[in-house]
Amino acid sequence: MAASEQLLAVRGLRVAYVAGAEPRTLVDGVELDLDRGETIAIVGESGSGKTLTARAMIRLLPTGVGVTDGEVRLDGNDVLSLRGREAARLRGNRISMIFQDPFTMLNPVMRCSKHIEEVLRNRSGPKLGRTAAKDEARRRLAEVGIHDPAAADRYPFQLSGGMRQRVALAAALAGDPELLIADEPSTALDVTTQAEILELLKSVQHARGMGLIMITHDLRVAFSVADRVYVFYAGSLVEVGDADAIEREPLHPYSLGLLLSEPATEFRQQALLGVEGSVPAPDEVAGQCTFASRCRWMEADCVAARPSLVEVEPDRFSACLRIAEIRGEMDVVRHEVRSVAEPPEPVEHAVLPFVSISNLRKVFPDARTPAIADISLSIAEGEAVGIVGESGSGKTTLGRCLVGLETPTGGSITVGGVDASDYAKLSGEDRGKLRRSVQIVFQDPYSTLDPTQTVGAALREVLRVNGYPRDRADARVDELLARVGLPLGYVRRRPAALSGGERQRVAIARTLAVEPKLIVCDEPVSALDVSVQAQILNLFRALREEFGLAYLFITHDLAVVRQVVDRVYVLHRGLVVEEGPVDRVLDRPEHPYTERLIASIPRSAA
Amino acid sequence: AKSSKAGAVGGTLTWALQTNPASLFDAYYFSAEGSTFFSLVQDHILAPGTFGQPTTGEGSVVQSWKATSATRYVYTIKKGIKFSDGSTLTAADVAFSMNVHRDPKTGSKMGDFFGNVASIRNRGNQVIVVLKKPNSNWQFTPAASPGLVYSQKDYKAKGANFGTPSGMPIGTGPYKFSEFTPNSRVVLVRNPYYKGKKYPWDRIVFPVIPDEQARLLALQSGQIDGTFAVPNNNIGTWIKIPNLKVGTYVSGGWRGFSIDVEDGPFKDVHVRRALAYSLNKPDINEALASSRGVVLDGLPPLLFIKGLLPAAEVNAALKKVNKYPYSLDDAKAELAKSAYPKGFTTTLNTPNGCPACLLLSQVLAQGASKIGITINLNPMPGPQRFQVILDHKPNLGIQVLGQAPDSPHPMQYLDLLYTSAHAQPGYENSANYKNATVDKLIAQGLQSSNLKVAARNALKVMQITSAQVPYIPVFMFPGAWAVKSGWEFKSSIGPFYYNQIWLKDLVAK
Amino acid sequence: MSAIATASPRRSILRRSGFHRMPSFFLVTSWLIVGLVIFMALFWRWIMPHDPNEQDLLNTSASPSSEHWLGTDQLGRDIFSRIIAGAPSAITGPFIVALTGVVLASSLGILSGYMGGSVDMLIQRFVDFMFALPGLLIAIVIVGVAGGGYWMAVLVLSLLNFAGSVRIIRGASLEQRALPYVEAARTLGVPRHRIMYFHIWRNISPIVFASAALDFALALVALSSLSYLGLGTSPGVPEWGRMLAENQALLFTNPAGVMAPGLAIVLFATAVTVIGDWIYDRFSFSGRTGR
Amino acid sequence: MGDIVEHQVPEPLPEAAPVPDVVGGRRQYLSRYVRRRLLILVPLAFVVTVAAFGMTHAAPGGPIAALLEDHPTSPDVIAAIKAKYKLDDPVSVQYWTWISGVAQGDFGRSIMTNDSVLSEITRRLDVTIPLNLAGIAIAVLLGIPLGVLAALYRGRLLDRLLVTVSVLFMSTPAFALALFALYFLGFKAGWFPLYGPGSWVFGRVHHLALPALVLGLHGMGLEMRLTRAAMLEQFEQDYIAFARARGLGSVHVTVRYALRNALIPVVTAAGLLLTGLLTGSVLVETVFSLPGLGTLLVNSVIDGDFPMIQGLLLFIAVWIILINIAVDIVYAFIDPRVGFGKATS
Ligand SMILES: Nc1ncnc2c1ncn2[C@@H]1O[C@H](COP(=O)(O)OP(=O)(O)OP(=O)(O)O)[C@@H](O)[C@H]1O
Ligand SMILES: Nc1ncnc2c1ncn2[C@@H]1O[C@H](COP(=O)(O)OP(=O)(O)OP(=O)(O)O)[C@@H](O)[C@H]1O
Ligand SMILES: [Mg+2]
Ligand SMILES: [Mg+2]
Repeated sequence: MAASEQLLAVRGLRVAYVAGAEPRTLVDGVELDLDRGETIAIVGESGSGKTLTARAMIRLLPTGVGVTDGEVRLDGNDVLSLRGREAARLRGNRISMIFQDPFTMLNPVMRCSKHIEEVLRNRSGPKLGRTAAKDEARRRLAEVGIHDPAAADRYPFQLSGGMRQRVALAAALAGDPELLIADEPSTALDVTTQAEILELLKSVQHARGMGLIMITHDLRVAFSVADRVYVFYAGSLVEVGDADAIEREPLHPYSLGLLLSEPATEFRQQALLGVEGSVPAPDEVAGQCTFASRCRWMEADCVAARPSLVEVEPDRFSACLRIAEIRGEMDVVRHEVRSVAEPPEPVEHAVLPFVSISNLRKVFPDARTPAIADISLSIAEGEAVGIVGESGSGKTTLGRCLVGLETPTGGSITVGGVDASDYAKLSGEDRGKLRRSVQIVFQDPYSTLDPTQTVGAALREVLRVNGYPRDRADARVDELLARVGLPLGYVRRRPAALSGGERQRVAIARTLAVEPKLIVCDEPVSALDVSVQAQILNLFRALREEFGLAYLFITHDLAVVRQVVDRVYVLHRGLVVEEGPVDRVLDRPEHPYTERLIASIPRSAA
Repeated sequence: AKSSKAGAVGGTLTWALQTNPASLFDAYYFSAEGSTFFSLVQDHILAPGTFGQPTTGEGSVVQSWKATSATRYVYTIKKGIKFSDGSTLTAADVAFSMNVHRDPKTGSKMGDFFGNVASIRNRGNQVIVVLKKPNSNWQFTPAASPGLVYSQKDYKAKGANFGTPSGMPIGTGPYKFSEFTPNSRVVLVRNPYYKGKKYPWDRIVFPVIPDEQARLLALQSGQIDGTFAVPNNNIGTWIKIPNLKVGTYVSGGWRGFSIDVEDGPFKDVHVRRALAYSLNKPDINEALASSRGVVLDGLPPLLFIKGLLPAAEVNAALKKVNKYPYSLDDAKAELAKSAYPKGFTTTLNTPNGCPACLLLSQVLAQGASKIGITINLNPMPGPQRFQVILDHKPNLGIQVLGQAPDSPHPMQYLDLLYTSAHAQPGYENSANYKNATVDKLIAQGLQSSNLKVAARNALKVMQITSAQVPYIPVFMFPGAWAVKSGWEFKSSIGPFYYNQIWLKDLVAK
Repeated sequence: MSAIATASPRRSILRRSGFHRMPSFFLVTSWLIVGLVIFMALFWRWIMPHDPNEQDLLNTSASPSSEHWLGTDQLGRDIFSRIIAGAPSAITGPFIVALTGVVLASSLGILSGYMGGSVDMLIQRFVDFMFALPGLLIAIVIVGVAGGGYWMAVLVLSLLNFAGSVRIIRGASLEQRALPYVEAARTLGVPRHRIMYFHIWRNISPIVFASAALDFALALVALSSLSYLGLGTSPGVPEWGRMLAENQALLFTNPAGVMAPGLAIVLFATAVTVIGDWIYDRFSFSGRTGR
Repeated sequence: MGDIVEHQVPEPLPEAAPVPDVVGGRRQYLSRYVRRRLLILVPLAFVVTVAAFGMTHAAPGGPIAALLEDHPTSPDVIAAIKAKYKLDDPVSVQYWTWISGVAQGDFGRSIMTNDSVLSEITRRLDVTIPLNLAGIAIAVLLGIPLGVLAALYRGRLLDRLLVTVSVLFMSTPAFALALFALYFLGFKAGWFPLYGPGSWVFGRVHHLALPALVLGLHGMGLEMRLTRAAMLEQFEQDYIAFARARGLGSVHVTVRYALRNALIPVVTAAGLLLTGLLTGSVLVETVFSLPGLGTLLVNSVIDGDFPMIQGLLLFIAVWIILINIAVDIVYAFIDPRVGFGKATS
């Protein structure tokens, strides 16, 4: 296999939703090149068209979505003109793809090894016998690190996410493709598993000398895996370049914004820099620079015509018209923002902490292991406490116990002197008191609001049930919206008309309506785009400053936790394995598990 | 199943039934339709003639009979008659066949036929029936449905299953049961021990086809050879259909209404007369029966009288019968004379499962509505409706009736419907009509051994009651048969055909 | 840069998209049918050409003519007028069944799905039990044995036919219950009844209405089946099911008179179901599958 | 093929708590489940029979009038019949007599036919069971492929046509469909016999073909809609896309992936369908003059033959519950997740 030979070339790819009354452009003018044995990364925020681009290459666009222009060539052969059967032959054997969610990628009623066998038996060439296929499947599983023969005979639901992703990888590789597209293969996994899978992908790619397209929204992941990075924004390419070059100096304001929004892992930032606003639909920004509306360097030229990718430096392309002029300014901004903040002052612990949890235990019915084995913690008034740990370690359960959404099996919870161990047993008055002092913000912004209710109605309802005077409710709603940075006109909007970040703001406003002392934040930003994530994290910081709120901040992202909290607890299988000031724990972990967590943060290959 | 061969002489005759035979024992399945196959398997004690007169010919097991007094009847049994299992018929079997209905343990539906019987015994080859009091209607009973002759031994052997698929009774008739599948079919084959005339078919299948359309289509397509189950509300339609032959016969049955003369507005005779005027009987006869029925001005149908009295006498008597020819003006005028000149509202219970009753009720309601009487139809399951009549409550009011004769006695409908003693729970005088003169005339008619007396009295009752209108008889509905085209029934078929070996009248080509 | 579009994908797009732009013939027809029936139900008195009860005993089972567009029935009544006059009862009974279904099924279904635990157990067992009782069959038995006609049938169907909807609504409520907006409402102190019967109800209402539409159609069919067995409306009442049963006798003399009430039932029931499906597709906030 | 280059593979961390193997847990779960469902039978039988008893006894009319069938009668006759069937006993005594009989397998005797209720019922099973099984087979064999087809052609003319046709069949009263078939396929075309159940195997098949087709078409609608909905849901699933991405053929993906998973809700519906068909067969049996349970029920209802009604209701209720249990067992076989916290209902 010649390493420098070109494998894939995409030219002027345009993808549109054509089933509706008016076609909607979803991907516009994408150019991609990939050599054999090369790894490229496609980076962009949610909805930027990464998946559709990949799916167009493998001829798997969803119904109603089609390629309207452009070409895709694999080894010089036109992929888009292949007919159904030929396209199917292309898939698996020449190009293969794995998806984001290992929990939904495998057929739930099919044993794991079967996923591999069927591909093996489906290949052209001499047909494999049943037993031969079985043996081969075992070998393929071993290739992805599954040596336990019993695992092959399990159903997907009997395996962990990481294991499933491995099985999926083995299945995707069963046809020995020359090109593998991995669509966010690690996003749904635990930090630790995430690192494993990325590692595995890298090694498989290397061993097979296969082309790899890595799709991710996480620049750190892209830098750690890829040789070259393609940055997408609103359906089009804004920057292309070598991974280390972009990491060193991004050459597009959007890439810069993306890089800067990424919270630092190593230190606490003075301020997090988000990109104002949210991602537009490609058609809204047709005929102009896609990023113009959110760009601080925008000028009239930027909206006059769509700038094309220009080679700024050898092997570095940018779609910014003004890149030559603003390069210096961008450099300044980059260094300015990355300034280190003072470590947080330890919060004064009163004699009695605001929340104290002791020996908490929660065993779900029919569960084999306790979700929370034994956890004790305390939160002072106005203190931000972080909870980190991998998936299933009991973080969410802990938060839910605190707000009364779950009833603990054992132990006690005291909030502001009220015993909150079992909300059902409380008097109405006490329960009301608790409700008004502890609140929760959920992870998923898309279902955190009742889709049938307008923003105003949702907020007014909360005010009403908590006895807020009716006549002042409207004014209070406006006040709340303003506080979370939403325009007043939003009162009449329904959630469907809001972006993810905006919804999360409404959710925060809703909790603020009861003026709580503590907000449990269960991964409040992990479903958001990085550029928006920073805005929300800033909001959390500001609110804390303003209202003296205490947080129980649950996250699996160590970079995020460092930016928001004072103290952190590390959870592992329902137990606290380490606790302390956030900087201390992250910089000098004492427990091996914490060490492993920190070690699995993606870092650039360099 | 081998319908293609159906009808070929020597082959199979396929004759559709409408209702599922509940049992092959007539104590539990008392219906004309059942009798159509019972009569081919079991002989009757006496064989009914076309109009029900008892004879000792084919189909009868009796050599001779006579009434030795007004209350004592002696029947001498024919010799050498054999059941289909080869055993010989005895007088004991004949006595048993009647006594089984009298035995309360049987719970026979035909118990009422024997209400006046004091004893039934056999002596030698004779059977002696003693009545409690004279009743000229008895003479017809051995030729009617309860006259079927069973084997006592057979009954004992089959025990509780007698009449069920696992206990098909044997008889002395030309055929014997070979299969009984409830809701599906009854199959007869020749009785090897039958000595009488041979009928052309080796096998007779009676499939049960409840759905009228299915039956009609099956007949049209030749999958069945014929049926007596021509719905009597729809004869007109059947007649018009090609590929089959439909004939009608005199049924002796009547349809009409009873009006409770003790109930609310109906106490007022003018109301009852108004209702009678509002019904267009000839048009009903046309709509429901293509005018093949006979419009009635009173009960009983003259069929049961005409043969007994000279025509002149009958006609003279009929002149004194009040008739209510259709006239809305007369109806309104009558109502104006009543206490309810503006009309009123009442309910009429209609038995589900009797399409003719439903149609008739709708016609009555429509006519009544034109003179200001609102009649709401209240559909009820048939048995539930019958229970209202038996209980005389809760709302007797107007009832729609339809009855078929069990015997040709001129008094049989009158006794059932007009006798004061029957105007109470358990009986069927649903008009609650009570009139001492009428009672006397009926009793006399029944007790006299001379049927002419009964006929004359019946005419008198007709005259008296026609002024009172406790019942509004509408018409004597026609009976009908349908066979595939080319086939025919001889004209001799009459109201009691089902108790005869009706095959003798069927002409197949 | 080169932008040579290849031909085949475009063709496939056109093929794929063609239909979506076409207005749905079936949906439009369905709305028309339902609209027509409602119109007939409201204005039947004024639009029917004849008195539906006026008999003409000398002109029975007549074929269609300019006087009687669908001919006459066994008592010489105008079938066309009777079809029009039958519209109210085609709506009333099924509507009551569907409405009771909506009320009972959503109260029980949401309660069961939201409360969980022993309440759920109890309701589930109850529903299991109801499932063992096929509504129409029981209606046949009850109306057949106890009488009561149409309204009894409506009552029985109302009380027995909602078990399926309870299951569907329970499933939907279970899904909603786990959603953060419901949990947020709980922690924010929104009363339980309001969560269940305001928030959850509003979110699952497309499912409720879609299943109510299906219930409506099935009730229409069930009631007409009862009429066929003689267990429905009173004789003479112009109700489509009963007309279909009664007019069967016209099969050879006036086939149009048999087809008309049958078609009325089938088309109306179909139209309602199609609209129910549409409501489900159109207003469902999350894309779940129906039944 | 298959030349895997040796390379350093990062090993997965040990699983926290591996889920145990399928066999033991599932079997135990299923038997516990079946036992629980069977337990419903007792209260169900009680409620059904008490309700049936109460209703038949409270209703006016009843068997006496039905027995007499409008024939002339007298209080003596009525008394004799009442005595024979012990109708004068208090209802509770009658119930007790009946239910203790049932407990010993004696369902009493029909008032109308004087035959044993149990033998009347069992005699009709060889019509109703083949009819229902054939009906469901037709519904499933037509409904599932058509549902798949509609889903494959989603939104296009064929899809809308199929959906509308399925709704049409669902919306046509079973008896109307039966009459229609009887007239056109039985009478006009002459392909099928017009009445009766036929005898022997061939005859029965020939006679039951048309009624089964009617039942099947009536039930097909539901099955088709469900299959379509389930397939559409499947087509959105990641594992379908992933299967395609691995180059598996569209037939393979449609059948082994989409359909296989869609079967899970579809089988549940088939159970429901059996209940529905039982009702449908009442009407279809009536039109086609078939001696099945349906006609038996209708006749007993019309005749007020309450030992029979009670026996039938009990039988039907038990039958439906058993079907549901059977469906759930099948369900467990096609969904390997059953028994691991994924509840069936
Ligand atoms: N089947 C579809 N029909 C219509 N629009 C679609 C469809 N699939 C995706 N889109 C739209 O296309 C745009 C790009 O989607 P795509 O899935 O490629 O984004 P992405 O970059 O992969 O985002 P994510 O990070 O969320 O996976 C989005 O705005 C999305 O709403
Ligand atoms: N409602 C529930 N019923 C049964 N088990 C549950 C339930 N909720 C959580 N669990 C189990 O409890 C354990 C802890 O779950 P929890 O959601 O608290 O983890 P987490 O740390 O929040 O994980 P993640 O990062 O994936 O959100 C897991 O094994 C989970 O499967
Ligand atoms: Mg994506
Ligand atoms: Mg969690």
